[in-house]
Amino acid sequence: MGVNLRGTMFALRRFVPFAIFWIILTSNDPGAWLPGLIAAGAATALSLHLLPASRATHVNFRSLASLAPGFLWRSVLGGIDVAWRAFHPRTPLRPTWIRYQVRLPAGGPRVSLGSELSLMPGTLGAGEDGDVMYIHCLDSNQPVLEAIVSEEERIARAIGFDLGGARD
Amino acid sequence: MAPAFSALTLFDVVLCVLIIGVALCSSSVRDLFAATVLLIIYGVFVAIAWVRLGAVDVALAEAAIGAGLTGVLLIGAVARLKITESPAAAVSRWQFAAKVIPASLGLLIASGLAYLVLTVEWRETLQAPVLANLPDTGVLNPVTAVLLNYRAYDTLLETSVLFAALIASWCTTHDDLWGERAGLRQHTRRAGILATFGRFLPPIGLIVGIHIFWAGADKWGGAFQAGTIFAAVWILAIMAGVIDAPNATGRSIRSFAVAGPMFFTFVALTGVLAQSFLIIPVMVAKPLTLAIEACLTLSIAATLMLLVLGAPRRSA
Amino acid sequence: MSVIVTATTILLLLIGVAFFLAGSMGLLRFPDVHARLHALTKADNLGLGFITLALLPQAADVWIASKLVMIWLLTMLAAATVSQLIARSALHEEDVKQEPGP
Amino acid sequence: MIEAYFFAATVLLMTVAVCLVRVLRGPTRADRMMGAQLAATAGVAILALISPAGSPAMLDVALVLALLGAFAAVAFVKAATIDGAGDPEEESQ
Repeated sequence: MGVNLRGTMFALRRFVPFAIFWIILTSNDPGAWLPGLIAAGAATALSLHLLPASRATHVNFRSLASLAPGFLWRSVLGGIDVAWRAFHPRTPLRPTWIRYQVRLPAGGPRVSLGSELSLMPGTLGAGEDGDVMYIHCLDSNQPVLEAIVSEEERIARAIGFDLGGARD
Repeated sequence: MAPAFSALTLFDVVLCVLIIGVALCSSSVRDLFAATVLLIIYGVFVAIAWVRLGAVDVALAEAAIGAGLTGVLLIGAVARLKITESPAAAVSRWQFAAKVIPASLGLLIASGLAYLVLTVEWRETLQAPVLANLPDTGVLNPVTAVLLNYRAYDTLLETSVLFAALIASWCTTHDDLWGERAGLRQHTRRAGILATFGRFLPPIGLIVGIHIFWAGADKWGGAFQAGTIFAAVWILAIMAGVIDAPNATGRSIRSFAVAGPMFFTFVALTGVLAQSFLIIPVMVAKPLTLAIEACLTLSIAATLMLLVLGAPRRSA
Repeated sequence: MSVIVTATTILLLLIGVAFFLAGSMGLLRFPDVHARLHALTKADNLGLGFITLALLPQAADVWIASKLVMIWLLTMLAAATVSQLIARSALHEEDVKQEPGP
Repeated sequence: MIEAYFFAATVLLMTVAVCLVRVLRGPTRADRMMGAQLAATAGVAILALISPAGSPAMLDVALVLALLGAFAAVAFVKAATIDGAGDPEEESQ
């Protein structure tokens, strides 16, 4: 029973966003609610098949929403930074690579870290090798390492993951 | 009323110039990979052009096929060709002819069409009768009505052609590989970027596809567009190593591929009992059309997916 | 009031287009694959974001507005993920070995 | 306002046109691929900008492009691996 209830909760946590997505797609047409039920149900089933619910996929939407403004602001800074360099007559770049020991669990969290870094000023995620993430930096003078560490900590907090205990 | 030269006209002119420019670049560039990328960009531009012409159904198909699936197919094809650049010195007379003949044929057809379009007097089009008889078809989207009712012949034959293409592609399978999974055996890093992407995006694509299918009955979209979207996310999940590619001997994938043409043919034949071949009675038009559309969507999705993956092969 | 809305829309449009221009400039002017990827990923998605913002006040209803935001988020998600794959695909041994890293 | 949208959309078309230089010149395939990525993102923006002049259906074209625009790049990174079916992340350094 307890397992069933947890399973239902996991399914609902995916069903609701999918249903909202459907309602937005159809401009909340009441005639589309029935196919919407089927669509969101099918998407939930597919999603649970491809990505079974577990601790690592358990995302707290409220803390995720609290991340959004800061992330958007940093991506604006990232855009301005790269635009300035692109328009500058001498394109000031001092490219370098960083090999970063990731502490986040593999899968979604690490991919989001890479994606967010790719939108932030001066960093570009380039995948991993073991637990080492390759990060390309546009300018070696920028304080990128601090930015990477704090971004990783923010994501860890959002998914309720303890970074300290992750490594031996 | 409207100014002679507005931003809308400017946009349309620039778009037309770019479409022709990209088409010329794509067909004349020597590097095959560049030509493929240019063709993808061409697909994006053409989708925009269809939107500007008000043909949203066609634009959806072009966006899904031209900018999406064709890119996947052609990039895979280019990767299999070992020689990508022909040496500059080896331009023989025959190679030159091989370029000139299709180019002049294309020019001839294009100018013939342009002559027809510009000289024909458009006194009466089929638009009025199509709209007048729309209630009898069971759907409100005139494009779907034409495809599944007025010109059902065309659509039935088209889906059969698609199915025939699939069989032809299966025929190229090497004997000892028959019964293996379609295409190469895909492998990815566990929980890597590609695998995560392939687990996350398909459900979203499924909802978008169902939306396009559902809207196809009454507004825009339809079986072909939705089927292409399903095929694309299916291929993504396979390329990401999340699910296995099906094999041609599998019973479920075969019934998927054949469902559309078979159900369509069944309806066409039962029409004979009522009135004549391929007649959809008005009373059951809506459920029947939707059922045909659903079966066609499944078949198109499965067939396109299998065609893009290709016959089973072993990595060298 | 509507003057302010119009002015804001035009300003946002200009910013959005400017970011797209920056993306193209970066793609043309930056010296190597990875630097160009920076320009493409950051500038273009931000440009699309500003254009989405510019379109929001003109949207017919809240659903159309939400759909615009969805389209932007979907593009950004796909582009940011795929840019990592392209970056990795273009990564060669000698690139990373030159820097000891932290 | 529609006029302003179309002006913006025209400039975006030009930015894609400028990038054709990168597609033609390369030098690597990844460079050329980026041209397609840019065209997809700009295409989404253009479709969003010209949709107020037509029907909301046009936004669905933008949605499909947003969903599928990145797929060609996925096919590209897969094709660029050693056996053509791998994952760039797998290949050990």
